Amino acid sequence: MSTHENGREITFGEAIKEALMEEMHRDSHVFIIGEDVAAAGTVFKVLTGLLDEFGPERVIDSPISEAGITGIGVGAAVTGMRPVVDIMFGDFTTLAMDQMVNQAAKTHYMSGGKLRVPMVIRTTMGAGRRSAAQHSQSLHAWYSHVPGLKVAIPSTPYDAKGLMKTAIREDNPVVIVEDKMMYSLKGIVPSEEYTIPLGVADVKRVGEDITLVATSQMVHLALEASQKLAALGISAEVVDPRTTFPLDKQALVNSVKKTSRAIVIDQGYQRYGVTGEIASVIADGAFYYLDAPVKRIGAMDVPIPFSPILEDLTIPSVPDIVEMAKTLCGRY
Amino acid sequence: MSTHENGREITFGEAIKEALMEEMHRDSHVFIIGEDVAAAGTVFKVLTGLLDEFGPERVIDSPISEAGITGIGVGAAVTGMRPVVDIMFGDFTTLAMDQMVNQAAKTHYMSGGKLRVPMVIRTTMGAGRRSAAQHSQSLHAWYSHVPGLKVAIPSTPYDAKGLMKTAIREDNPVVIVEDKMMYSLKGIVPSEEYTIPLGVADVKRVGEDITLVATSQMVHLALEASQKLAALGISAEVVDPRTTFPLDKQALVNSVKKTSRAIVIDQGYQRYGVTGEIASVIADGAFYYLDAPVKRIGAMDVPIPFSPILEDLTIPSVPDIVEMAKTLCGRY
Amino acid sequence: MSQDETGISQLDLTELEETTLDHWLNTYRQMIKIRLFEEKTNELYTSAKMPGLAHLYIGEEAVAVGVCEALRQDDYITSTHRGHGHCLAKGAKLDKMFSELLGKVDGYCRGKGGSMHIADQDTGNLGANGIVGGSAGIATGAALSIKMRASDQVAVCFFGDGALGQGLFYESMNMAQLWNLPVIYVCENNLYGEYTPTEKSTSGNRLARAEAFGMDNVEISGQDVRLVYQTVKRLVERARAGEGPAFLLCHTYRFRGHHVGDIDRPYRSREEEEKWQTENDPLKILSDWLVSDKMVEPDLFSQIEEEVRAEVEVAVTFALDASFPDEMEVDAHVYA
Amino acid sequence: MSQDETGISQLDLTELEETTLDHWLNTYRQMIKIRLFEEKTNELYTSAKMPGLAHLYIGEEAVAVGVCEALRQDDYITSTHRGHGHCLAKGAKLDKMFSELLGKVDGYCRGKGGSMHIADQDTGNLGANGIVGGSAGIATGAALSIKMRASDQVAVCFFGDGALGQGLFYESMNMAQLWNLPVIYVCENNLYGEYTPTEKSTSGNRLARAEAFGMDNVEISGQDVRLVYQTVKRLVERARAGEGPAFLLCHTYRFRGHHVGDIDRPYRSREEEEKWQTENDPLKILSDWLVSDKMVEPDLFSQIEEEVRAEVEVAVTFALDASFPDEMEVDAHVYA
Ligand SMILES: Cc1ncc(C[n+]2csc(CCOP(=O)(O)OP(=O)(O)O)c2C)c(N)n1
Ligand SMILES: Cc1ncc(C[n+]2csc(CCOP(=O)(O)OP(=O)(O)O)c2C)c(N)n1
Ligand SMILES: [Mg+2]
Ligand SMILES: [Mg+2]
Repeated sequence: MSTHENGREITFGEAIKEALMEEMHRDSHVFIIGEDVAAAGTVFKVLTGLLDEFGPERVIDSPISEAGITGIGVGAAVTGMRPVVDIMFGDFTTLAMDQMVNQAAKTHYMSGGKLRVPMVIRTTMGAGRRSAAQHSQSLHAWYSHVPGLKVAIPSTPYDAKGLMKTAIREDNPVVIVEDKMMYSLKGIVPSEEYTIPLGVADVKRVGEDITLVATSQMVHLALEASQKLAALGISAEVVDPRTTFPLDKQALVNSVKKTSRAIVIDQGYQRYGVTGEIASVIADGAFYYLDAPVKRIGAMDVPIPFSPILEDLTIPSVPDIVEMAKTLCGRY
Repeated sequence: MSTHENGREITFGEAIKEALMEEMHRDSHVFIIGEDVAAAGTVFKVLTGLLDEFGPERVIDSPISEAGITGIGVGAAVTGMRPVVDIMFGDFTTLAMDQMVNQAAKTHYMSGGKLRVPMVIRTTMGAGRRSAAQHSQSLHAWYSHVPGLKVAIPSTPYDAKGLMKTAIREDNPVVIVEDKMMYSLKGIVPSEEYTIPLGVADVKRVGEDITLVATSQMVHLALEASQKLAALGISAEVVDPRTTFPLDKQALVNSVKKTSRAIVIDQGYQRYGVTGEIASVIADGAFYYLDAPVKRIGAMDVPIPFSPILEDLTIPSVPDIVEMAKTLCGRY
Repeated sequence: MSQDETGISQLDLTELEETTLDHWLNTYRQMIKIRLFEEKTNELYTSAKMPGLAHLYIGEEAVAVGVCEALRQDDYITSTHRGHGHCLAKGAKLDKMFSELLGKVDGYCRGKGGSMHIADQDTGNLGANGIVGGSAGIATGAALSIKMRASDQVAVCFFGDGALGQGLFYESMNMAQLWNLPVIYVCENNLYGEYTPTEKSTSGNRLARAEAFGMDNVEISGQDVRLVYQTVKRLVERARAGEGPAFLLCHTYRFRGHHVGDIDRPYRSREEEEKWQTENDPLKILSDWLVSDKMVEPDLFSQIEEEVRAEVEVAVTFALDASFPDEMEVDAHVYA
Repeated sequence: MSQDETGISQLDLTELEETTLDHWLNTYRQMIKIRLFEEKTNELYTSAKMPGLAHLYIGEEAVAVGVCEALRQDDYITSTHRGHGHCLAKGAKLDKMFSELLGKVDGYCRGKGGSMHIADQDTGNLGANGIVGGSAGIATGAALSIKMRASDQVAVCFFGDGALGQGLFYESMNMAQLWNLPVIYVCENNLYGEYTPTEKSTSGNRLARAEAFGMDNVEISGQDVRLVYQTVKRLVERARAGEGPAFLLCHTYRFRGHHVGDIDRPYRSREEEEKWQTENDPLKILSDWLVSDKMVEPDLFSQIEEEVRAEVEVAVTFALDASFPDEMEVDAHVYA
């Protein structure tokens, strides 16, 4: 587990802003483009203050043109800049998929390694805000499917800041997916500068009996479930991959070799999503160590409903995790 | 295995056309819209003749507007028509993702079941044509990830025709993904009319020692590999899910319960793709029957290269399958 | 229809004579219904009774009502995230709308859609849309369907000025014009997209965006419901007669924030807001004219208002009392 | 520059006087280089030496050459599926291009891109594109980058008439004009997108598509390289001086099929083809003028042609002899 107990307590949103602030100060080629990112500081108010610091030339309000601004990001990136393209809701990346997948992700390879696309696409994920089916999706499985993209889904302010800084310095397109429900989540970040490499999982809790692989906000559900499980005498290890690509397969497999049981928890739609990939990596890599099948908990495979009573049913929950862990550990 | 030995031998492409021809005769609400679908009969010449039969009102050449025609399909579908939207290369569906995912897939649910979107999106997949990174992708894992869409990936003329006819009659958006390399593949289809339900896997070869779950063109590689394995005394069962959603989990799991070993083969990028989902379904469902980890063979996780020598390396191959099967069966 | 020196089309007063007083009183009723519905929605939000957010239509009532009064019930509309006005104007019922906003099973979408996704097949509303510009293709496809079915319906695509940033609009307009489809694109230019003034996100001339496709286009004030009605009636007639699509640019203003939570509005001045609210209130413009030209007693408007207010109260009470969907509903209707 | 009665801009002959004979001879050389490169490409295809397909630029040479002669080496271009002409005009080498077409490691992209993805950073070519319209944003982003870096470069976005069907174009033009970016959108209207005539896929007026965004726009014959050069020079000067983007519509014709395998071409008449090839061949238009007005000996053109033909032969031999990439290359360059 990353030790960073000595530092300042800030929110997840502030961590993102600090990363951008620091990197924009460090490198004049970094700029931000997106809808209402400047004066409004994004609809989630995450970037408030950047406009004052860097002016409208580097914090650019765009028209409502997701494909256009992503393409502009690619063009700026291959010609020497380091754009951060802000796509307000992950649901809207559907409009920019050609630019993300056919352009940003493939340009380096198609050019035989000559052109580079050092670009960050910041977007959001996560249900629970009663925003209904077109403002609640978590589509990071899609981005992770695409060779040429890297994908970070931080779960804490510490990870968010460190991963964002690394992403900005990367010479590849990196998609950072932020769970909207975590912007006010607090955590400690170091006073001094730091970065976090992409592709290194973080053990958020050490345990012996079962591994809970959890991403983004699901990490906090897994930690809460671990408390409940501890009370039942089940010691859960919580492993956060932090990036879905590169994926730290070794860390996941090693944890499960130790615990011999695993549940993978992610807020994307379950089918053909992140849980399937990670579960099959574990089921393969730790095959001879497993005492039970690797289980998965993703979002329910339905368009996310508006009505709170229904929406809540679609999101993985602490009881879901606890129940499944109990079953896997033979406690029922 | 579907028995359809008494019939006519036609190509995969002809099977698609026959399905459309029959359904357009049967139901005047069915129409086709896409780029160069009319006089040109698509760039793959699959629809040649439909224009003459049904005229330009029902076989509509569109501008190069993938998002636009998909949206038009949704609008036509909710108001009583049954559009078949033709997206020439699967790579171009990236341009239509909002319309496919946020509109077509969610309209029925978001309207509380009132609006219906009876629409087919025909598109292609598959590398091997030396068409490079933007004309060779197999993105069906994406479509399969989305609640509200159904996805068919037929492997034979028989399946193509039967699934297409069912898709056209479905009251939901169905994506049919055709491997470009199979259009001239021949097979028998019945003389009489038939349809194939979505969600029913087909055992393309019965075997005892290992299950090869294969999709689309990969079915033929698996069958070829099975011949080679038979020569080595390994009896392989080849199971074709035919639709990635609905997925016939029971058929897959049952086969593996019998054989106790499995390889999942699909031509999409391997990571976060179809193989991960199917492998984890099997690893879970047949856990106590498995003698070896479920293995996966997908496309290599690279943008598809142009140079033939490189491109061929990225596509699953018969030797890949044979070698892996031998290893799983302890023959090395 | 005449134009002033800026090219903006003006009211043809003689043509108005054809329309009955009853029509205008009903128009007024429709507009105040939207206003009161939205005020109540705001109240539901501030009293934490409504989940999520809502984008209020207050100030823009004349556009939806002017357009929809010129449509038949079986004509189609596609709507936006700011869609309550369109829904009501097309004939939706207050109780089922409130129920939807509250996530109740009696709502138009059984609580599954919410504010941003209300659809009502019975009144031809193909649905609000959470994707800015997302319905451009749908409306155009509805128009293609109309033509293929040899029907004489018309489809109207409502959208905000911000949606002009979306490429899908241009793809759709191109096809609508190519194929001469009965669709009318109604741009509600309320001067802002979220917190950004439209001139910061829109270059050139908005009307020219339609002109570029050879499409018939008209620019009007969207605050005068008489003008909206008159203009749309003409465009609908053309479209019904197979004379093709049109683009209508309506200048309007949202009197409230972008959504119910947008209270401070630092991106625009209180003066600007006040000017629109006092000088350009669509309800006042209509009622003033009815009083001065049609000799309607001012009291009649308060009477209508009270009637509608009572209806709204009944509806909201219905919705507050209504049930949430059963948990079993969650995976129903994913597939038909 | 003057316009004829159709609004199409015409050549200003006096302005031409400023340009040297050497310039025009080099222009001719560039054009014939493209022609001979493409003919050889066709030969490679028909003799089954080239994997995949290629979209030939024959007939359209004046557009790429006229444009690129008006650019500096450090100016950027984005190109299309029909991109060989753009690449060569911007300065790419024959041997590395043929190598790329054959999938050899000596190609511009180490054989990984092929015909549809040739890019060459050294000559400012940001890449051909297999997605119709796919580079509109990239060119616009390059222009934004130029502006942010306070450079005086210019970006040119080549695209076909078919790309006007793609919404991304409109999104990009809107932003280019809003932010006054140094980008020139060059539409190569060759009358067809694949097998569909452009008027069947494009409503209204093409120039108006730029006009709608308030963008400077010009329409010319793309077969007269003098006119293309003259026009683009002016547009580039404007853009370099910070006066913003422009849209240039060039009327041209592909003398061959959509791609090398498009032999029958049932979608257009042999007469139409012949008319363009005989009356509107860009090479002939230039050489005729050089002979009649500049007293160039006709023999000089055959001499240039033979020189270039020899270069092409050397280059193709190089490419045929070159190695395929090592198998280890397959997963190199996925990430930088
Ligand atoms: C594709 C997409 N991008 C961004 C948003 C976020 N968003 C919601 S409303 C809005 C502004 C829309 O402006 P306009 O079209 O003028 O409508 P108005 O709200 O002014 O009625 C934006 C950017 C969205 N919903 N969809
Ligand atoms: C997004 C997308 N849709 C469709 C295609 C298939 N396609 C390749 S070239 C072409 C025609 C392009 O026409 P135009 O832009 O006029 O260029 P031209 O070939 O005439 O030079 C089409 C439809 C594609 N490559 N990309
Ligand atoms: Mg607006
Ligand atoms: Mg063309």
